[in-house]
Order: sequence, then C-alpha cells, then structure tokens
Amino acid sequence: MDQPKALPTNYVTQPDKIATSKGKTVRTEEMIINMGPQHPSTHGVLRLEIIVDGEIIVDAIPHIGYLHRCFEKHAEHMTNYQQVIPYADRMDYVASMNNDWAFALAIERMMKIEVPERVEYIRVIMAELQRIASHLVALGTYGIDAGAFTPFLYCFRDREEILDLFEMTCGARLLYNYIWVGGVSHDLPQGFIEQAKEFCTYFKPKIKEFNDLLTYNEIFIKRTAHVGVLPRDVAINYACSGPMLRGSGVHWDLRRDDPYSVYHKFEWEVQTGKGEVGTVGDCWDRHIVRVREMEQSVKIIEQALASIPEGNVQSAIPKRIRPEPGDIYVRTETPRGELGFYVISDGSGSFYRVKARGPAFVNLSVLPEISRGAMIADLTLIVGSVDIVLGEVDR
Amino acid sequence: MDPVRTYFRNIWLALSSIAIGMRITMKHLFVPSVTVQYPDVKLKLPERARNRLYVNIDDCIGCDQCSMACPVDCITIETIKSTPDQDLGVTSTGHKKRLHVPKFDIDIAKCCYCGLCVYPCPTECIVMTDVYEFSEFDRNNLIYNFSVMTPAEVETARVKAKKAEEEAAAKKAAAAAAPKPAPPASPPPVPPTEPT
Amino acid sequence: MTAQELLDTLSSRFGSAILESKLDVNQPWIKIDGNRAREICLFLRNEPSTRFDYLMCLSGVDYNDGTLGVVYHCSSMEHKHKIVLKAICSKDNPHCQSVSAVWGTANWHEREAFDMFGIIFDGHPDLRRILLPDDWEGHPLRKDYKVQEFYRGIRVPY
Amino acid sequence: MELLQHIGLEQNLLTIVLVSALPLVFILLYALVTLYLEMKVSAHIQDRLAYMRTGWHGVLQPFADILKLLQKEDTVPAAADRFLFKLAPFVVFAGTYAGFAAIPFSSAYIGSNINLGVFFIIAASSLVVIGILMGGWASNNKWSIFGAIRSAAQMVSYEIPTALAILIAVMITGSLNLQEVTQYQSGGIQNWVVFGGSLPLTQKLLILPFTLLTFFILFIASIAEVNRTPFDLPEAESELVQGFNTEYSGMRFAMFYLAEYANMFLVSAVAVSLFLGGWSSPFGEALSGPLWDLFWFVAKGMFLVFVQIWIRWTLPRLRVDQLMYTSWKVLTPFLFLCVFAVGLILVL
Amino acid sequence: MGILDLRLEKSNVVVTSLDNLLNWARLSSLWQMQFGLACCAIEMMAASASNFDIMRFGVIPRATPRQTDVMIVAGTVTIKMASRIKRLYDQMAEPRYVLSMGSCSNCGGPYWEHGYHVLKGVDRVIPVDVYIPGCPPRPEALLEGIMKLQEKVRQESIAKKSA
Repeated sequence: MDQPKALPTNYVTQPDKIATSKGKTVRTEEMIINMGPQHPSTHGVLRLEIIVDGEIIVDAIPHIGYLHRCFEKHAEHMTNYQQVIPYADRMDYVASMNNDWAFALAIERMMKIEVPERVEYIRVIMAELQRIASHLVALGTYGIDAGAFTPFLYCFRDREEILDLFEMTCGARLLYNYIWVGGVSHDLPQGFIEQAKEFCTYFKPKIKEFNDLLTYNEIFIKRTAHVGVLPRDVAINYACSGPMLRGSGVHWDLRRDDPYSVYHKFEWEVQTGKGEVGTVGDCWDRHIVRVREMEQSVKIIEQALASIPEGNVQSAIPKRIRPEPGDIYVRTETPRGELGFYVISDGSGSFYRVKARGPAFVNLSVLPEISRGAMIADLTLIVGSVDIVLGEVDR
Repeated sequence: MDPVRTYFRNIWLALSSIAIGMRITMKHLFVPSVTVQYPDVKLKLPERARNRLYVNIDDCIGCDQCSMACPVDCITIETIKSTPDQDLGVTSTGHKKRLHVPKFDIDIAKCCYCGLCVYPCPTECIVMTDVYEFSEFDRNNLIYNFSVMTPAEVETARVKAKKAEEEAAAKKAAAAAAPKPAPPASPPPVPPTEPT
Repeated sequence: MTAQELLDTLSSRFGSAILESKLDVNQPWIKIDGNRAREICLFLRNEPSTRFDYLMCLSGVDYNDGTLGVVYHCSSMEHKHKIVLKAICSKDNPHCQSVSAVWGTANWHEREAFDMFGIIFDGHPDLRRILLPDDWEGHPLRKDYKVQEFYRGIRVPY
Repeated sequence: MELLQHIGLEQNLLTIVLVSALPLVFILLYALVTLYLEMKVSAHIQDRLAYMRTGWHGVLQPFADILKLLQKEDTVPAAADRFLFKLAPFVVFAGTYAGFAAIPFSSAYIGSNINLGVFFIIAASSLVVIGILMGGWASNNKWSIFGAIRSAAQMVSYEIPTALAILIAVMITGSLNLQEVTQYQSGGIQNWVVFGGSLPLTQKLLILPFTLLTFFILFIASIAEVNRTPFDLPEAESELVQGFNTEYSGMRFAMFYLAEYANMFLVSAVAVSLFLGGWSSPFGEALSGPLWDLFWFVAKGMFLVFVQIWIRWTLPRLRVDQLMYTSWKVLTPFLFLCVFAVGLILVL
Repeated sequence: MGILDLRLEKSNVVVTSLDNLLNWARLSSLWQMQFGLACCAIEMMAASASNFDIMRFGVIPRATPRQTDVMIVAGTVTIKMASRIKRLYDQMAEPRYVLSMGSCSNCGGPYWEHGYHVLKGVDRVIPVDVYIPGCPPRPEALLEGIMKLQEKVRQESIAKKSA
C-alpha cells in the first residue's frame, strides 16, 4: 500500500527574520514551543505545537490522539447494542447523559421506536441538568485559564448538587449508563422532583454571583474581548457547533433546528454572541453564551418538572435490539455542540460500523485559524473557550 | 467614544468590578464551608449507588448471564454439572441450583461499574453495593474470587460430573442402539435459559 | 430542494460522476465518483439553490468486500436540507479526492479516515496520522486489522 | 545599632551577627504563618477548609511542607547551567533579605539606620530580578525563560510607579530614612502620611485625595513587584507551567517560595512605613513602646499581606501588554499628577 | 540528602524517631502532580474542589513534576501517552509515589480487550504504589487511596532507603 513517503512537514521556522526599528536592524528568531500533552491549561492531553515570535503566536498546530481509546472499534466488537452505552458514556465524560441520548436516539430512529412521553421528559431533564453541569466545568476551568481560581471551586460546588441528583437516580456520579435504547434504566426516585426544583431555585442566584465575580470583571473582559475572534463564515465552513457557533452570532441550535424529543413544548431561547464587549465571535461571547445557556436550561428544567406526565419508563425497551440493515446519521445538541452518530447496521445484533462525530473534535480543528496573531496568554483562553473534552476529540 | 472618556471609563469599570468581586469573596470568607470531612464524616450514598460488585454465591445458579451482559468481560464463571445424587439446595428466590460454581471471578480492576450485569441475573445474586473504599497495593488483589468451593470439592464434583457424563453418553449410545425412554433423572439442559 | 431535484441537477451537470442513488430511504444518498468529489462538493456548496455549507460528518467505512467508502453528510444552514454522498474506492488502491478545500472541517475528518482506514485523499494539504502515532502499523478500523504485538518496546495486547 | 545601645550591649562581632539575624528569624516565622494563612484564607473564600489533618486545623502543615522539601532530591536538569541554576535561589533570597535591613520594625529596632533607607530597599530588591532572570535562563526551559523575561520586564516597569509613590511620601516627610519617616508620623492615626501627614488642616484636606491615591497606587505597584495575582505573569500557572521556577525542586524551590513570601511582607512594610505610620500606634501615645511598636508594625504589614492574598483569590490575571499598559499609561501618569499636586500644596 | 546519607542502623532509637518525623512530613505534604488524563480527571478535580477538598490531606496540585511527590495517574493511558508519562515520572524528584486511579490506569479497564491503543495498566511503564479501583472512583475513594499511600509512607525508613 502506498502511503505518502515523506510526511508533510508542518512548518519551517525562519531563523533570520529581520525587524527594523529606527534604522537599526534587530534579528529575531521564531521559537517552537510544545504545550502539552501535560500542561495545566490544555484541558486534558492536548498537545499544541506553537511557533512564537516573542509572545506572539505565528502558528499553533494541535496534535491529538493522546486519549484515543478506540470507541468505534469497541462498538464494533460488542455483542449487543446495550453494551455500547457504557463506552458512549466515556466518550464525552463531562456530558455522559447527552452522549447516551444521542446514541440511543440513533438506534431508536433506526428501529423506529416511539418512546413514552415520560421518558422524553426525563431525558430532557437529565440532558439539561447535564448541560448545566458540563457548562459549569467549562466555565470553571475557563476561570483557571484566566488565572482566577475561586470561580472554579464555586462551579464545582454547584455541580455537586447536580451530581447528587444523578446519583440518586441511577447510582453513578459521572458515567451513568442511564439512557437506554427505548427508555431509561430507572424511573425517577422518590423526592427527585422536589430536589430538582430546589436546585433550580438555589442555582439561579449563583449564576449572577458567578457573573459578578468573573464574567463582568473588567480584567476578564479585557482578557477575552476581541481575542480569538471566529468569524461567522469560518465557523460554518469548519462546521463548528454549539456555543462555539452560536458565539459567532449564528442562530443555530439543533434542539430547535433539527428537532428531537419534546423541546418544542418548552419556552426557551437560543442564545447567541452579540459582541457586547468586543467583536462578535470572540472568547467572551463564547463564554457568555454558555452562561446564558445555563439560564435557559434551568428554565427548561423548571417547565419539564412542572409538567412531567406519569407512565412506565421501560415499556418501549425492545427485548432484542436488532435494527434492519441500513445506515443513519443522527445528531443531537450536546453542551459542546453537534454530536452525531453515523451508524451502519448489517442486521446482526451489533454494529457494523459507527462513526462518532464529536463536536469537540470538529471545534478544535478551527483552533489554528483563530489563534494566529494572539499571544501565549491568549492561547490558553482560546483553547479554554473552545471547551474541548479530549475523550470526545480522540474518542 | 472619545479616547479620554474611554480611558477614564475603563479605569472606573476596572475598579468597580474588582470591588464587586472582592466583596463576593469577602462574603464567602464567612460562609460555612461545604466540605465533607471524609474519613471522619461519610456521605450516605443513595440506595441505587453503583460501586463494588458483590456476589452472593449461595444464590448463584451459574447461568452465566451476568458474564454475557458484561461489556468488558471482567466476569469469569466456570460451572460443573451436578449429578442427581448431589443436592445443591435452593436459592433464596426459589430457583433450584443445578450447577457447581467452582470459579466465579470478577476482576474489579477491569470493571466499569455500568451495572449491566445486575439486570439479567435471575436470582438477584449479583449486586452493586455502596462500598467504594477498596484500594490495594497489589493489583492482583483486585481480582475477587467469589466461589467458596475448596479445590478438593471441585475435584470431587469434576470427577462425578465426568462420570455422570460418561454414563449418560454410554446410555445415549445404548439408547441409540435400542430406543428406550430416557431415564427421568438425567441432567437438565444447561444453562437454564429462562428463570422458572 | 428535494433529493430527487438534487439528483437531477447533479446528474445533468456531472453525468458520469453520479454512479448510483437511493432516495426512498430515511436518509437519501447519492453515490459519486470519489475522484471528482471536490468539484461536485464545490458545486453543492456554492450553488445558491443547494448551498450545502455545513459538512456534518465525513466517515470512512470498510465494506469488507474489497472496497472502502467515504460518506459525506452535508446539510445547509440556509435551506435546512440534507444529503448523503458516498464515494467508493478499492482497498488495494484507496484514493479519493480531498474536499478539505471546500469545507475546512473535512481536513481533520479526512486525516482521521486516513488514519483509521488508510484512504488517501488526493490534494489534502497535510495528510498525516491524526490519532495514532506516526509510526503505528496498520489501519485499525479495517475489518482485517491485526493489532501489533509491540510498539517501541511496549507490549500492546493485554 | 540603636538596639544595642538601647539594651546596653557592647558592639562586638557576635552581637552584630545575632542582631542582624533577627529579620531572618522573623522571615522564617512569618513565612510559616503566611503559608498557612494563605491556604486557609483561600480555602475559606472558596467554601472549603484546607489543611485539617496535621494538628489542630492543620497548623503544623507548613512545618511538614518545609521538612518534606528538605528531604526532596535536589535535581538539576542535565542541560542547565549548573552554577547559575544553583546560585539563583540564593540571589533572590539575598536580595529580599537585604531589603529587610532598612525596615524599622520598632522604635528600638532597625537593622541599619541609614539615611538612604528607602533608596537602599529599592536597590536591593532589584537584585531579585537578577536572580529570577538567572534561574529562568539557567534552567534551559522555554517556559522558564518566558517567565524570567516577563518578570524582568514587569519589575523594571513597576519600579517607576513605586519610586514615584515613595517620592511623594518623602516629599511630605522630608526624609529617606524610614525610621525618621515613621517618627514623623507618630502621634496618632491623623498624622499618617496616607491622611496627609502632620500638615496644617487646610493643607491636609487639600493633600488628602492625592496621598490616598498615591498609597493606593503604591499598593498596586507593589503587588506587581512581588509577582502576585493579578500580576503573577512570571509564574502564570495556566500559561507558563510554573514560570521561572519550573525546573526547581526541593530546597531550592523552597528558597524561591520563601523569598516570594518575604517579598510580600517587604513591600507591605515599605508601604506601612511610608504611609501607614510604620510602627507608631494609631492611638497616639497609648499602646506604644518598643514591643507595642513591633506589634503595630507587624499587624499593619500582615493586614496588607492579607489584602494581597484576598486579591489573589479573587481576580483573574492580566496579559503582558495590559500589564505594561497599567504601569505606563495608568499608574505613572496619575502619580505624576500626584507629585505635581503634592509639591504645589507643600509649597503653598 | 546530607545527614540522611549517613549509614544508620535500623534499630536505632534516634533513627526510629527521626524516621517518624520525616515520614510524617512526607506523608502530610504529598504534593500532587496534575495528571488528569480522562474521565477520572474530572473526579480528581471534584476531589480537589470544595466538597471533598483533597487539600485537607496536604495534597496541593503543582503544575511541574519537579516539585511534586505523588503522581495521580487519573484516566486512560494510551500508548502515545506512555512515553510522556515515563518522562514526567523521571522528572519528579525523589522520593516519589504513584497512585493509579481508576480501572483504565490499573489495567486498561474497559479497554483491556479491544483497545489497540490503550496501555494495559500504567504499571507497564512506571511503578505504581496504590491502585484505586473504580470507573471512575468516587472522590472519597481517591482520598482513601491517599490515606493508603500515607500508610505506606509511614512504614518507610531512611536507613533502608539510603542502603
């Protein structure tokens, strides 16, 4: 098999770049720095090869694959579809519920399963709680990237409340295996609805506090406004999704634009970046979109909790999951954006092929475009604003 | 906006937002902490908590369904058929035990705590408990052997099963030679697919 | 634009490059010639009536019959319609045109398909392995993949 | 040497060594306390507890940390410049320690009662830059060199506003000797330079906004001088790993650590001596005397250290160009204004 | 290590009490290397967050390996990552310890069978002191692992080490 013989070199540094200043020539040299795979602000094991001219970034080349756990291979090897869900959990480990749901939805669409109303409501509640939890991680670590440690701990403190809700529902804190094909593994436990309502009332003032502490802090604004600007057309061309795309001012949310489940029954708004303190599509816009999405999620949860119907949550779970031969691409809106599963079934009890289109993978690919010309300090903020989860980038 | 006003506005914004932030942190300095002081205080885990697996081997009928359901293949079960003269008793759920379980190993180090093995168990003998503190210095200690059979017992059971099998084979051969009704005490089909 | 209209437009314009199609399924697909993928995709993206500006996903597939496939899931933000394109290449000489000049997102997807299936995308600016180390042997998602025993002295299987 | 005369001891080599070692003892004690304080304050700001398992509320934790660092292997990277690498922490610490010589801890104790006290402190603390640059360069690590160069640029820039702010205090008090500056402010809170010093009332009211502003700016600049958040760019954890001390381990790292904390107190002490009445009691003659003086001095200094900690756990970090902007375009112009205004008022 | 390099007999009273003191210092000040790799990293972060607060045990996260005592390998170690782990471990100053947190770093976890790119246990490249099972382990389980490591440190002796 003929592979390309010499791998394309990424970049050749220019050793003698000559800058002139007031008639004098100054020789500068570009420097290549490796950031990661173990660096405090790479959010896991991302490696960035950055070429800098002083503090200015000439180019940033992401190297991924340090967490490649072969999800797709495992999915092909499992003896039934049910067993794939724990692996789907571990793909985007910050938002497992959403991953489970996307996966379950793909199989349900393939087998044309109608899911009971109550299950849909439970899934919406869980997915939105998970969205809040995931955004809390993203926003908290973003604070660390900016040098503020305290917001991170406040975020994690609030996240614990959500994890408690999850744990009482399905027994696990992080990787749930809760949303199954056709249903969910457990019905809501006693007292869940009250506790979730309590959480909503508890959480709303915390968002304001977080904003006062970090989002509207002038230093933070100065650090993030006009930084890492992702223009609208570049965002679409690179198929960015989620807060990344919405931050660039594109009014696009799969919950509304490619509808699934019962989201149409609730009142909520798609949040976009408006360039309030800087340019549309800068880091601050992506940050504020996440903050506002949490508010919207709370709104959705409150409505769902108020109107959740009764019913059996396991009535539609098929005895044997055996889809017809064929293929399907199903996408859902996870906290990071469009999570798609392209599933090919050959009619047997397990996958023939599954490709997971991770939002973080796609969002990360635009990083070189938006980091050129920024400074090293900005780079950590740009990477943070993309909100990658390496489990999903590398799968 | 003209640059002079922007300049002073920036300074004002910076100072005021810093003051707001510092007020918040000062307020929190006097808020009681939320820390759970493990190990002195331990959280009560909810009823559904999924942590270490436990197998009540007395109730196990050796049906191998948990091992089949496991996505990571961390459960290894070996079974030996019992002979009619051995009475293995009844599980607490009323299932008749028909198989010896000389080996029921769970490699907890591999386990992914998904809980998929719990659902198919007909006798509810494999459960996820709320025990989470079991770290080890040696990884081999994380392979849990749940079987209670001694090597001697295993050997006896194996010999008997082999003998019974040979007898059955002989009988079958004889039956094939001269068709006769099968003896009533012949071993049941293995593994029992449906719980009775 | 419905899938039928789209198919008609494409076949009238590209003729022999449109190989096969199936429109009566859940997600209609059109099979195209992989060696002309770029111009077809460029047309689909730029044509005002189609405007497929958003490439949702690009996947490699091993059909296990001596062929590899590349599947493009395109959608349009403006018209909110979707189409699936499929291209086939043989396993012995897996070549396909790169569409990374059309959609920036295809760049990494194609690198991944190269990494996992060994499909070579002609015209790709930087076709390197993306997930696995550069000196890894084989393409893991091919159905006939055998895992190597050692990688730089580290034992790979359990 | 006033102390020696004060307690009636003869000047001989031993006593001189002992007396000059007093700040060292103080630094060590203070560092242990502040290490603990920083972690505890940050923890309570963040709704948690920190150190609970070494003694009552973990009070012994700093001892454990130091003892542990003593036991650590002293690594020197293979490609490092061994001599400079090993020397750097001592240079940094020496610079800081030298600064303490001119700090009046009490009416009875000042290491060296020199006329150019403030000037000496500024000069000595510049040594810290050299040490940091040395360490960063010798480590042969790209992140370290980044941290070192950032640190040098930052400290040099922020010495301008610091010096200007000090100048204003000197204009009011008329002395560079910190002991004299402090004595000028004794007699109660109203005589502190930050409230206009012991000037006549009208002048005082006129000068008050400017002295307050100056003190405020001096405090900001001194945070930058010691590389604390929001100006902690040299060791910006999320950007430069640990900046200049990335490659240091064990005791050498502890020296950097110690110097950082000592520096925090040093700049606070300068601010206290110049603007907050030094060791003088806020209640005039009440509660004064050599030991009370020490108490007031340390209390005021520790309060400023606490504010530094408080700020650190609240704010995000500035970027390099913004840091420079703050120094050159905000702090320095305002200080020129203050210098001008204060000079004018004093002449009137 | 200066004084500690002296040849000391094990059964010496001085050595024993010195041992106790030094071990106490080491075990109560285990600075942690931030080594979050995957899912477990989130639980490791949760453990250092307010609710569990790993700092109660004196565990402070440091960014650079030089200043750390314990490396908590939290998450799946891939083969691409293995050489980096080895290098970072080599950069840590003695005495150093390794906690393997979670199924993946214990033995490959859920990926042990088909994970062609997953290292089947971090102990294939670096020595591990304590294995914490769980997928991911609860934050308390990590704390328990730290306590287990403290047990181990408590039993160490300078006399034995310098030999």
